[in-house]
Amino acid sequence: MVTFYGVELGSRLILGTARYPSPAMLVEAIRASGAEVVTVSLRRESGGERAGQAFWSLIASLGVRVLPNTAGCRTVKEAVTTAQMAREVFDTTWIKLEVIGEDDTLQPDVFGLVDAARILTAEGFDVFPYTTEDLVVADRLIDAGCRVLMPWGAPIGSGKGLNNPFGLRALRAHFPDIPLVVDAGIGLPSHAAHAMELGYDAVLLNTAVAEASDPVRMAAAFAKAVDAGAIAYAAGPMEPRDMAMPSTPLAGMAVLS
Amino acid sequence: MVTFYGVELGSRLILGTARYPSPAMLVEAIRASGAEVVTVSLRRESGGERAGQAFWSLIASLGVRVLPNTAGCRTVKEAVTTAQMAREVFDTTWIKLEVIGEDDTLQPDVFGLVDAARILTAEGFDVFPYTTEDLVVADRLIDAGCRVLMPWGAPIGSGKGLNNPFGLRALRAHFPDIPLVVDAGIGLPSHAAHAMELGYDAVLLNTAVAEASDPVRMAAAFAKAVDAGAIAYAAGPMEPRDMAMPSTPLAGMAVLS
Amino acid sequence: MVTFYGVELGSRLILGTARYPSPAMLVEAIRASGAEVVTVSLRRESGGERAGQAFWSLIASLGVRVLPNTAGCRTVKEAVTTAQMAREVFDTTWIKLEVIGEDDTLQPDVFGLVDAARILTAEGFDVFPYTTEDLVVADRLIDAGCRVLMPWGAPIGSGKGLNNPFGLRALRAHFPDIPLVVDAGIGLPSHAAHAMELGYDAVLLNTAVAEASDPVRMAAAFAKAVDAGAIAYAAGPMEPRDMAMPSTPLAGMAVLS
Amino acid sequence: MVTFYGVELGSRLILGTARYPSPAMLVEAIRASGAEVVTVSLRRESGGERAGQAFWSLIASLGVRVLPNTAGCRTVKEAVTTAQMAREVFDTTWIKLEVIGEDDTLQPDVFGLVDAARILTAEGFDVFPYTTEDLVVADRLIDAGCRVLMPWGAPIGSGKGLNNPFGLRALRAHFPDIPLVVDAGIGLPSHAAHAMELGYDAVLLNTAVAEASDPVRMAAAFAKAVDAGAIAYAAGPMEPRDMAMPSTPLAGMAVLS
Amino acid sequence: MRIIVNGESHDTDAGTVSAVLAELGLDGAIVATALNGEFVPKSRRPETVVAEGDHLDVLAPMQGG
Amino acid sequence: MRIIVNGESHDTDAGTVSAVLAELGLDGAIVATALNGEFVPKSRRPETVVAEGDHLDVLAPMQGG
Amino acid sequence: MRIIVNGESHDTDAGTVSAVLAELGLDGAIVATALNGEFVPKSRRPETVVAEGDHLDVLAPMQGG
Amino acid sequence: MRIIVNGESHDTDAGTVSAVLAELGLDGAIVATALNGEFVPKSRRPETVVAEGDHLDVLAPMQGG
Repeated sequence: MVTFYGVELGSRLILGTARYPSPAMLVEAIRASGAEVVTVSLRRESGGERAGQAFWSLIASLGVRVLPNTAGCRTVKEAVTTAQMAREVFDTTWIKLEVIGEDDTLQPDVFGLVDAARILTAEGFDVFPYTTEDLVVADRLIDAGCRVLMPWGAPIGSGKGLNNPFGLRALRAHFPDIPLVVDAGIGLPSHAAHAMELGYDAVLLNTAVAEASDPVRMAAAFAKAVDAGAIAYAAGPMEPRDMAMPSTPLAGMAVLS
Repeated sequence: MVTFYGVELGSRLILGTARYPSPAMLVEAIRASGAEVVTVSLRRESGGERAGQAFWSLIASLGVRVLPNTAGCRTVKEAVTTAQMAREVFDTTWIKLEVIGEDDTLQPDVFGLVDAARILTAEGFDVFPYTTEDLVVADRLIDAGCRVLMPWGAPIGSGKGLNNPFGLRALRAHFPDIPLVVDAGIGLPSHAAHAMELGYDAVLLNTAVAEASDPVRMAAAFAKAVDAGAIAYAAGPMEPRDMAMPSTPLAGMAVLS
Repeated sequence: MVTFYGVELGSRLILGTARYPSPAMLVEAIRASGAEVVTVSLRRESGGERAGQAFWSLIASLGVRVLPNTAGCRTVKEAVTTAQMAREVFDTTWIKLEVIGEDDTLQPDVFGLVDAARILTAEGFDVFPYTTEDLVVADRLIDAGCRVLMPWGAPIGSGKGLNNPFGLRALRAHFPDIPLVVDAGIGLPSHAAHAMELGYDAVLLNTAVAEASDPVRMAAAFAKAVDAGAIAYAAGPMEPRDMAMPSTPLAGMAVLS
Repeated sequence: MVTFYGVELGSRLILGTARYPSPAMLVEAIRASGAEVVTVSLRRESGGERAGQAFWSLIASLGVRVLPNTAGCRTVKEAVTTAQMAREVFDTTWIKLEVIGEDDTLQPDVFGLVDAARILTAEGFDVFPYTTEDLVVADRLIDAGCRVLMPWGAPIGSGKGLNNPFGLRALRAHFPDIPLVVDAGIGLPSHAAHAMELGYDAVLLNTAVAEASDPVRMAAAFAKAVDAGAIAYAAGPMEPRDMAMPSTPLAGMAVLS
Repeated sequence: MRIIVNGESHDTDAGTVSAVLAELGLDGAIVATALNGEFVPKSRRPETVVAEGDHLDVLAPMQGG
Repeated sequence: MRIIVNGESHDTDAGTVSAVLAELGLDGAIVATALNGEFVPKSRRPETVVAEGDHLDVLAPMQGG
Repeated sequence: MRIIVNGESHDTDAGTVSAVLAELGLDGAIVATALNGEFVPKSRRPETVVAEGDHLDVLAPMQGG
Repeated sequence: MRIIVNGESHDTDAGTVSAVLAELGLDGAIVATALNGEFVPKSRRPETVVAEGDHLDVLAPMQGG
């Protein structure tokens, strides 16, 4: 059980809705993932296609909570306006705040991020900032009113996993009481399990499921991996040992030679 | 579904039975793991305690298949005689063949291992050799009649995970049709998921569950992690990318600044 | 040859002067390291001890360039005032700018860092900012007038090496023309060589030398490792291959069996 | 200073002679590497070309010691006969014993290796076996009379570095008195330094130098890296710390805010 | 007059954001609007006047990561 | 006579492996036997003679990894 | 009067930063000074007046990383 | 007669390994020889008889890793 801004959730997996082979596949993948929260976005609508209307009715039919993002925004103003529009359209105070600072790695602009977070929390938003593992930035975001932090594991869509486990571990250690979500970069279930074993509260991913050969099965795989890691963290893992220890007691062994 | 010597199994997790806080905990952990195969051993019995009798009736009551080991054996003769005794006691042709070559790391003696495997397969045993990731040793074991290979991930009881993923990957690539089980060294569910993502057929572990603060929950965690990795391998993971790719399409983005 | 603010240096190793067993050992280590730049600090002086006077005459006798730091400063004001005092005492416009944001990891406060950098460059300082691998922060620091960047490898004094090679590689790729120095966290010569192989221009270290059993020999080891990595980067390393290639041509092999 | 079979050597780098752009480049690279031992091979000679005669006069002119190999041999008999021929041609009892067991990874056939080593030591050879990190195989090779062991770092020509540092470390720990050489797989100077920091006595490499854009400079880089690692091992590196420690003492810090 | 709707030039006689949406056949649609980069809540669309050269963005739900 | 059972000295009048097991109160037990390092199948225990100084191992199921 | 020098209370009759340094026997020393957190360049020490309760920092070169 | 030299068919009148080397113009060369997979030391080349269908390997120094 994880709680974001007072909302208790059974699933620790947040799933993105982009890049699936088909809407049907998206729906199945969401179901298979067990996700109770999916991320969505806003884009320009033309009277002809009305693509957005179709997409929205699809999502609305699933009974999942949506977490709108400000993906692609590069300035505080863009992000804030996009958040305001998202709140009206999706009727939620939740916003995944992205302020992108660099085009290749799509890394957060931590300066714009903190400013936008301050403005949006003041306007009553519940901000989920897409950030880095930087502890000081985390402090500023919490000062700005964020009650969830979403550090990246690796660049968005890279599937590289956790580029800086030390930094993620330190972030967890310094903010034991803030829900932490690894957002972006996860490519395999073992990456997601690792994040949870570090004590993270949830994982947000999209490409690793959407671009798998079989997105629906991959969604199910991630659901299990996230559970596995969360349960393991709670169950208290053994301490690794540098030298080997026999797992079969040697007392009472036969001497047969 | 994995098949060992003609026996189809639903679970890809093989669980050891040693080092649990209590017999009751052992039973619960086996159930929670969903394992259909557990490893057992043979030790000297005294008329007084009859500890073995009690243990055996416990295991027998669970309806799981047993895989007896030759743990602690250091010579071919010890291993062969122990296997012969195990076959009679446990009434199975399956044997986890351990010929230990070094006391600290408990690493296999690959020379004794191949000799013992040849003798035992000639006597009708179904041999599960505890081996290394060495491709040539694997060849010899297959020549000797082994139809399952169990390379170590790390020293027994170390919990270090996969010390040589490259070697394990090469082994998988060179023996696509032989069931491969990572045996020993796994400490966390993410390690088990990683092994399965490499295309391994199953994982054998003991200490990581038995020495967890809560062995029963940890057993459940590993059950999920093994499934997750196996499903992911079948579902065709995305290719990791070195440079970031946006997971949200940028076409049709608003210009709000 | 590396150039910092117009000063050409033959050595790519910058050495810290703290934590040595003795002043004599410090002098020998500096000589053995071949460093042409050493970092120094400012602390309160008492009329009695006059420890600072003794230290300074020691350093002054070595004919090396000094890079004063603002170690331990936690605010922009502290850092700026310390830099001003350092400029007068050490008679140099160079300043290693540290604005510490967190006590355990001693990580930079990137917000304070950028503000202090802007003030100090306006006052004519040549700022060497101790920063993270964050690309956006790097951009801000360059905007603020920094012409050298010093991202951390790992927390100061940890000796862990490079916690985020991906991030360091991305930083190098995005700022091909700015001198980049890995500052902090390096524990072994192989870490330093790795940093240089990533294309970094120099390495700054202190604890790894000062706390070695034999600081003087360790200083010599790092001197060689830094050269090795720099030369290798210039010499164009082979591409690693996943599958093995014979290094001995097989054509014309004898058939002797 | 390292000693192989009673021969003291100043350089801890053994260089291969294959795959260079030109003989002149080979000569320069050997000189730049400072290697006192180079590996050579035997191949079929045709009366016309007499390529071997030219190569040999080149090597003979350098005044370096040669270590002939049995590269490409797949059977004990091939390896033994090749070794016998090499002893006559190169007039040395030294032989780098390769018995290849698998074509893609070119990994050693540890069974054939031990048999061939036994035969050759009985015939008075000084055997340098190309082996794996397997401790038990190492024991057998020492029983067979080997007084030097050369475990692989990664597949020949792969440039991947050290695939199993744990295994290499265990090998060093178990055989403190046998000269150990990492042979094959090294791609960068930092890999070589790492091997030496693990306490290895020397490094043997070829492709990483021969296939660099500038083999001569790369040879020099490896020379420095090997020295750096060896000196560091002797100098007693600091213990890495998980939490950060300030490298500048905080006592006597000013309070300027 | 000429305004810019979602980045493209658009001829209109409409005087308000609501009217433009109607022209576009999006009056019933689930969309959010911004005029010259400022959010225009649904409630304020009828009274929000559109002038020559204004930039109007009309956004709808979309897939996102 | 004196034999070694599971590594410990043992006085016995029994002449066969079966008889020794009976003495030990293990005749009914689920155990396997080895005499001087050679496996003695259950079926052959009655006819397998035990001599002075023989080493008998009597093994039972145990936890294992 | 009482001022704080390097964090410690200090009784002085000196009226300027220069005079305090002299009292401390640091007039010739290689040090930098800050009064109440503001840098006081060497050239301005003679004219920089010290008042009751002021904080004076006198810093000298030290080992650093 | 026909023998195989370094894997290729070779017509020869030579009766010994030495004679074959001379034919090949390799008598002076730094080479090692093996006949049918067995090493033939230099000293024994003159007395080592070559027969129809024999395999002779003549190896010389070469680059190696």
